[in-house]
Amino acid sequence: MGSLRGQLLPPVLAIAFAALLCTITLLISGANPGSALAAMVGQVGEGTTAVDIVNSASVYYLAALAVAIGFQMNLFNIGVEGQYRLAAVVAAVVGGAVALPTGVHAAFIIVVAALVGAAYAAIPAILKVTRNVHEVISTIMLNAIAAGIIAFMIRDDMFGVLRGNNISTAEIASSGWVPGVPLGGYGTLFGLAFLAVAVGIGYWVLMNRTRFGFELRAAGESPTAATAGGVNAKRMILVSMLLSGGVAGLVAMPELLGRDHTYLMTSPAGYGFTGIAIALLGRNHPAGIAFGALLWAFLDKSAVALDNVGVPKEIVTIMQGSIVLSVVVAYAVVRRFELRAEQRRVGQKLGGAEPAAATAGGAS
Amino acid sequence: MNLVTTSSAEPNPSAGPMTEPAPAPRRRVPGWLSAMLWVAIAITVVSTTSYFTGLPELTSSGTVQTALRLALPIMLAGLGGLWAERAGVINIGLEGMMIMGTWGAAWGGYQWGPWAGMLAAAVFGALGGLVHAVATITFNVNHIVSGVAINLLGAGVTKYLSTLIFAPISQNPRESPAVPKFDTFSVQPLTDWLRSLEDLQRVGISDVAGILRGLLINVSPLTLIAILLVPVSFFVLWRSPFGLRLRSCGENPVAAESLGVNVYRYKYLAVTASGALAGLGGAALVLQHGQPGYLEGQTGGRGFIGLAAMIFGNWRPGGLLGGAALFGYTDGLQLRRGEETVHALLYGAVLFLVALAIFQLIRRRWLPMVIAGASAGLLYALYWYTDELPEQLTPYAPHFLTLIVLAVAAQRLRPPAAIGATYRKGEGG
Amino acid sequence: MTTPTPTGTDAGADPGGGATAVVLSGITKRFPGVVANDNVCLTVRRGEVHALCGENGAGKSTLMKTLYGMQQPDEGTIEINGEQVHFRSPADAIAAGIGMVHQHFMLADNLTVLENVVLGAESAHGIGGRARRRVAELARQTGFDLAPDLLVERLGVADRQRVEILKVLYRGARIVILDEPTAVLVPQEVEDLFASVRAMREQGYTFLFISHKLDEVRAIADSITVIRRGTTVGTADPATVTNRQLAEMMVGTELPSPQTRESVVTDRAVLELRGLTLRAEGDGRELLHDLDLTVRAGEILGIAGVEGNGQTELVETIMGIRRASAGRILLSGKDITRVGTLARREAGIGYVPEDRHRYGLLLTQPLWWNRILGYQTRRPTARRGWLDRAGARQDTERIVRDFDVRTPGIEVAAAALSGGNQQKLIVGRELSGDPVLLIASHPTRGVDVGAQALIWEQIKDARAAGLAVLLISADLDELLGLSDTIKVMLRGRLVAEADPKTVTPEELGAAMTGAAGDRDAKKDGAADHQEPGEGGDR
Amino acid sequence: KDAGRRGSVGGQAAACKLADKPELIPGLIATTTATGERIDGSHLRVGLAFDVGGRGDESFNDAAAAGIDRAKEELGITDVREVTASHQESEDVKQSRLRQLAQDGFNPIIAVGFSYADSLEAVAPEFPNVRFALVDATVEGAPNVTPLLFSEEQGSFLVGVAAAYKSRNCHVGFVGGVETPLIQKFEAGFLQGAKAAAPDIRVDVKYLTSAGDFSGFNDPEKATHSTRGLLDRGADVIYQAAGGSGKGVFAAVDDADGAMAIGVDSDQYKQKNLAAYRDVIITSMLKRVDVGVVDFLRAVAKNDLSAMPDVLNLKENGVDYATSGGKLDDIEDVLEAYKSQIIAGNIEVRDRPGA
Ligand SMILES: Nc1ncnc2c1ncn2[C@@H]1O[C@H](COP(=O)(O)OP(=O)(O)OP(=O)(O)O)[C@@H](O)[C@H]1O
Ligand SMILES: Nc1ncnc2c1ncn2[C@@H]1O[C@H](COP(=O)(O)OP(=O)(O)OP(=O)(O)O)[C@@H](O)[C@H]1O
Ligand SMILES: [Mg+2]
Ligand SMILES: [Mg+2]
Repeated sequence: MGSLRGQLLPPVLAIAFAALLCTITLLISGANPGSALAAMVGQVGEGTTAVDIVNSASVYYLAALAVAIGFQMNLFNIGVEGQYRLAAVVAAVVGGAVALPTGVHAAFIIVVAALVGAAYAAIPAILKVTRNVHEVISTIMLNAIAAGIIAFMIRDDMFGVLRGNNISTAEIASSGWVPGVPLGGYGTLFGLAFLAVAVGIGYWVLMNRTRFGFELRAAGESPTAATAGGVNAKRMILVSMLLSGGVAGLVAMPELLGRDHTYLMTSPAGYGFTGIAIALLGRNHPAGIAFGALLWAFLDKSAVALDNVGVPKEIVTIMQGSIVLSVVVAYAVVRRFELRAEQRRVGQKLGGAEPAAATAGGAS
Repeated sequence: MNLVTTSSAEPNPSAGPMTEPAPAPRRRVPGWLSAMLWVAIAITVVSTTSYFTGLPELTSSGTVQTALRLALPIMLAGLGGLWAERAGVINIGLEGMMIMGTWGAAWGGYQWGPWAGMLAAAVFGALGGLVHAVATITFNVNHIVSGVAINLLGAGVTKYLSTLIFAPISQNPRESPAVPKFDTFSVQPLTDWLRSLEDLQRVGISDVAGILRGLLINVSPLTLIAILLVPVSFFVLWRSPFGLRLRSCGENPVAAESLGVNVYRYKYLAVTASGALAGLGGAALVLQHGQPGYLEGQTGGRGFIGLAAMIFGNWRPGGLLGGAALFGYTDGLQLRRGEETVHALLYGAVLFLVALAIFQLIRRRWLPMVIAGASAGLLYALYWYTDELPEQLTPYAPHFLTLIVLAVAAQRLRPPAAIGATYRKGEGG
Repeated sequence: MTTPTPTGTDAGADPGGGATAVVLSGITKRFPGVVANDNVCLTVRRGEVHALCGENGAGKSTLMKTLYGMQQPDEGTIEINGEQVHFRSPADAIAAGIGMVHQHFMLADNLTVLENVVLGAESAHGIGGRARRRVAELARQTGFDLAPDLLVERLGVADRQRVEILKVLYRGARIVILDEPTAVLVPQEVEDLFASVRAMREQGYTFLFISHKLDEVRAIADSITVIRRGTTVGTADPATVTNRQLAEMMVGTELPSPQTRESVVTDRAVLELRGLTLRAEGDGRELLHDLDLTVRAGEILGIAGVEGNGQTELVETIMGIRRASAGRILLSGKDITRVGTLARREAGIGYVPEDRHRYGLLLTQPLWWNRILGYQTRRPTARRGWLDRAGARQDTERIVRDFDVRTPGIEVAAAALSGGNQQKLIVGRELSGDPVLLIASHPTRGVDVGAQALIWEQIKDARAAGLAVLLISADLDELLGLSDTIKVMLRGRLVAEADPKTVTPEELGAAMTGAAGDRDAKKDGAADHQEPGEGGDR
Repeated sequence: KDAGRRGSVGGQAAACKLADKPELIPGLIATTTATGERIDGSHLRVGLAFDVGGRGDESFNDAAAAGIDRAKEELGITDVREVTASHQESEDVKQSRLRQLAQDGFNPIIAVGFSYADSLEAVAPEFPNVRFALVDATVEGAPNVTPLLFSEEQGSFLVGVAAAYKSRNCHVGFVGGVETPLIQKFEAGFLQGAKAAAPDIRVDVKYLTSAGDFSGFNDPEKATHSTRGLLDRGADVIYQAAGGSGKGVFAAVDDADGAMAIGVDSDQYKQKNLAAYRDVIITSMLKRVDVGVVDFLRAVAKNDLSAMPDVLNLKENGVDYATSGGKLDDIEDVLEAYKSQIIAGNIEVRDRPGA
């Protein structure tokens, strides 16, 4: 299924289907789908929403890439959630404690975050490699434990600072900030949105152009064949998990260095789980993930717009769920449809006993 | 004869054929016996700890009751996972199905009483399961994608339904009105006697009495049904033709198909049952004595923990019961008494590790022995030099413990062979 | 060996006269991009052994799966015992008395023998004691020594096949399809199988038999149908037809012979094993015991042995997939015992694994991506950590050309190729980059005669150029024809050495199963690890 | 079948030795709401941004909603838009929400919950002519943001006194949902109040989750078991500040013989969904967000914010204790006496436990 139609048709179908589903739901509850749609579309032009969407998408994009790296290796890293949160806290604490020149400071914080993410991912990786502990179960546990460690760290007798009724880490000096791109009334684009783009490109190059990516994908597809081909599958588990954790460590950086400059008790959690959904939506492809991240961010912001016009905003969650489901269903349906079509074509072409040349399956 | 025997000095080697899996010649302990053994070990460790740390709380009937109540939803979700995954379908959507279950339980319970609530919970969970089945079985969608989507859908749909149906009654879109609960029962004369034993505070006897009493008082029909579902699941899955067919779909669906098994049907049944079980897990958060009803977000990741318990239990009902019990017990301890008891658990862990080290010593497996021994020493030092653990970390004691047990026990987990694989009729082989 | 009594209701009704058991007419089956069966017609008389011959991908398995209800034909009709039938699933076919032993075993590894046998036929005797007694009875009748509660994953290939046959018998099938049943068996086992088949034929069973080994086909079959590129091209009488004629019907080429040309063995040792020992990870049993072995440049050293006697372990230890417990491995004098698989490959070892799907290929990836596997650090497929995609593509084109890989292009996923073509691709890949040593495990298993000849040719050419080859094969003709020296492996030891010019297959077979008359010892060994208490409930 | 109660409060300790009752200082207890002055606010278009949970949460969102409802009645306000935060939303969503309200012409805008603090810090300067109010937090350097702070510790002090007087075991407990500074204020006041009334009293404290893991506000099951733990150890009066988990506290208390519970934020005795537990709710610590909201709207309508207090204390009726159910009738004089002492400044209530 290499055709462009095969790639683009499913998401379109899926979004249409999800929209239909939500329309019905809205009608049942007596809301006006037309005004809901108008509000959702209209919000993009209003105020800073468009830029906010891109900003959020950059965060989601990093989370989804982190998840996707694991997927390439057939590792299900649910732990991105815990990894990014812990990395954010440690980076905020360290960043708030050191004084470094502008630029170096920010770079230092980013490196710390990546290292912490990788280090926390190393735990499930090592447990898997040495003790054969399933990564799903260990990362579920570690996500919860990360919450405890964070709570411990932001205690006001540890590294926390009381801010009224909130707690935060010490504010990072301005030398550690990453300035955004001001777009006037449209808001400010995170400077680290470009980091997300860079990581996406790096991910693509790594997976498709390097020996490392080859070994990773080979080990993900068939650990046995990869081993026979000289790939150390255990090492690949370790490395890909560290890499995944490293990228996970970056997830909170656009917000931390571009807007908040401190980690708050109320800083949102859940990006890791969003990342899973988006990585799946984007089929682990960097461009697909980018599309998924933007769509997700758009839907997220729609909640505000819908709430404003009195439409139940829960519809957004329903929409996100049904889009994920219908996108993948649509891919399956379209793939089967194309296969059928090809079958018919070949059947007509090979009237006689031509050599049976298979053309099924396609390059990824 | 042109054959030159090169190793004539060797007598005929007596070893068996060299196929790769290790055919260990030792006899296997039957399942029920090893389960009893584990239970005995656990009770011994806990009551010894209770004795040495002076905390009767560790084995009090109250703790055990709490553990049971906390373990139930996890266990039911785990059973749900078991049914689906034994048929080859990964079910990460348990959480969403459980949420559907809580809503269904509250709705059915509010309208027609607890039994209807339980039924509604199962039906709502099963609906979630059905969606998962359609996506994964009919459309061959990646199982994890579908599961993630179901978690989102479960949360969204229940929020939406609550706004629609509960809000006008409870004035609160996030919760249901009060729901009638199941009555509870106690095994009367016996529990009174156990109570007197427990109150004696004698080592061993009182511990066992406390544990037994905790299991025998305030039992609701839902608790009973849930516990019974464990052996029922075992017998259905392992001792009935239906179960054999169902499991064969998770091991090698093409082989099953080649023997005339309708793989689709069994997978559908399994995943729907899985949803129903997860839904019951939701009911266990709504219909038990003292529970307020549906509340948005009340499942709090128990579906995931259930999945973890199932993996912990090596895709077996007994094992997952153990996983859920371990989790419920530790969580119960930390909730009831917090820092002190969790600190005492350190002591229990030391005892356990020492036992493990001795066991490895007998089996002459040096590395595991050294690791177990060293960890025991480390934990003991930690126990000795601290009075309590940071309170921020105690709520996560169950998670720590699960992780540590897994890492130490290093069991050889054996998931069903065809788990997560796509299957399409007539295209296999 | 005794024979099973038929369990069908019409037992012995027809001693094998003119009545037809199966008539397939005009069967057409299309897959995306392939017409697997094109208007195939086939008539099988009741009580005969009917052989199907054809190249890889000719459509034999597809035809049989259609007959067995696993695939629905696009066109055509099926008649069983004179009645037209329509099978919607194997359940219908089983009800009509058809059983099939698949080319790729259809067994669930994690279920017990008993469970595998009774699965789908629970209504006959349940899954408990009665079923167990029935299975034991069948096993006794057929002389199969199988513990019903053993997990199938612990069985070797021959035992697995026995389970497959039990499955068929348990269902009381009267028409039995055997798809390449002999590919994994040693001569004695083949003889046992044939004895059973003959005896059952006498009882009125009908067999459809598929094999690439033409001698076997002629030995067992009552009639032969040849399929080429999805259509029936003719029938033959096994009594009169020769291998050459059969082969020509199948492919239109000459029957190849594995006969080696002049010996080109040098005295330069390429691979040396010194006291190589391997212990199992869990319980420390010795899988390989103190092996000494030398393969010289220009030499093909063949290893004979019943599967499961350590050949796999030997190969994997040489490749560095397993770590030797003791002893040394030398490649051209350099000690490689401690280095990893990749380093060994870079040092010049090529590796044709026994299971191409699991160890040889990335099935969903295009051919050129598969070309890189094992060569991800070397030219022409890579350069300093970066993949050389153009180079990989070019070299894949070369392999496709030189090794006659039949494919529409190199962007096709490896899974889309037929087994023979997949194998040619692997052999081509492993002979790239001038290896000094080739480790070839069953290089032509399940491969049709044409591809087989080509692979032999390539191996011989490389040998002539100084390549050392360690050949493991269950195909004794291949072993005898290609090898300069043969060693026999039994229970992790090299127990005998033979000269391929003079030794007979029967002598080899005797050595492989542990000196003649010693077969009881093996049975005892097999009983060792059958653990009675082991149900599915651990 | 089990009949009703399933346990009693453990421990055999006797009732507390009570400290001397302080003197009642008369004339201090004010009533800001009873100004009687008729003010017209019908021209106001009010925007109300709730925290997670929104209207109907039976907690401070609901209290804010009650304030709006009263303001509609008293000030004649008609145009109100209510919007609600979602679980775990990011900062820019909060900002968008406030910005949307401001752009759509709502003025004043009330943000409920301290999680809006940073958002207001960003948004308020963009709309200098809009008056904002922020419940539970202050925003530095934004003159158009009026903080609505409450001294939860003062109210908690009084229910702490009540708990000490009511406890038969001289042992009380506190269940907090999530260990945040805000909830710690409740704990601190309760602790100090109980100790003030009975120096020997034992106070056990349990939080369900730690800062950052907000599931503790939504897990009645965990609350039930934590409460049972406290009861089994002998505590017989339990004060809860656990949001949605609070019901679990009441359920556990209701189960035990002779145990009592204290509600939080609004008068929980009167809440319909808690009717089943009415018997055990002896009082509630009232956090009068409604008073704050009405006062603020009144001030805006008068266009004079100078009278708004920095913190709404006992004095301003910002916090209080509930008397519905009459279970405190016997000790009301004591509580009033403590109240007057606090208002007079003779007792200073700490807002951090153990400080
Ligand atoms: N499920 C399938 N999907 C697509 N194509 C298939 C499928 N099964 C078989 N084919 C195609 O049908 C052709 C015939 O395959 P088949 O397995 O019947 O060959 P065969 O004669 O059994 O070969 P061999 O000797 O290797 O077993 C193959 O070339 C293959 O391309
Ligand atoms: N699911 C599938 N989709 C596409 N093609 C398939 C599928 N299953 C089988 N095939 C095709 O069927 C053909 C035969 O498959 P099979 O596994 O029988 O290989 P084979 O040629 O018999 O090789 P082997 O000798 O290893 O058995 C292959 O060419 C493969 O392309
Ligand atoms: Mg075949
Ligand atoms: Mg084949």
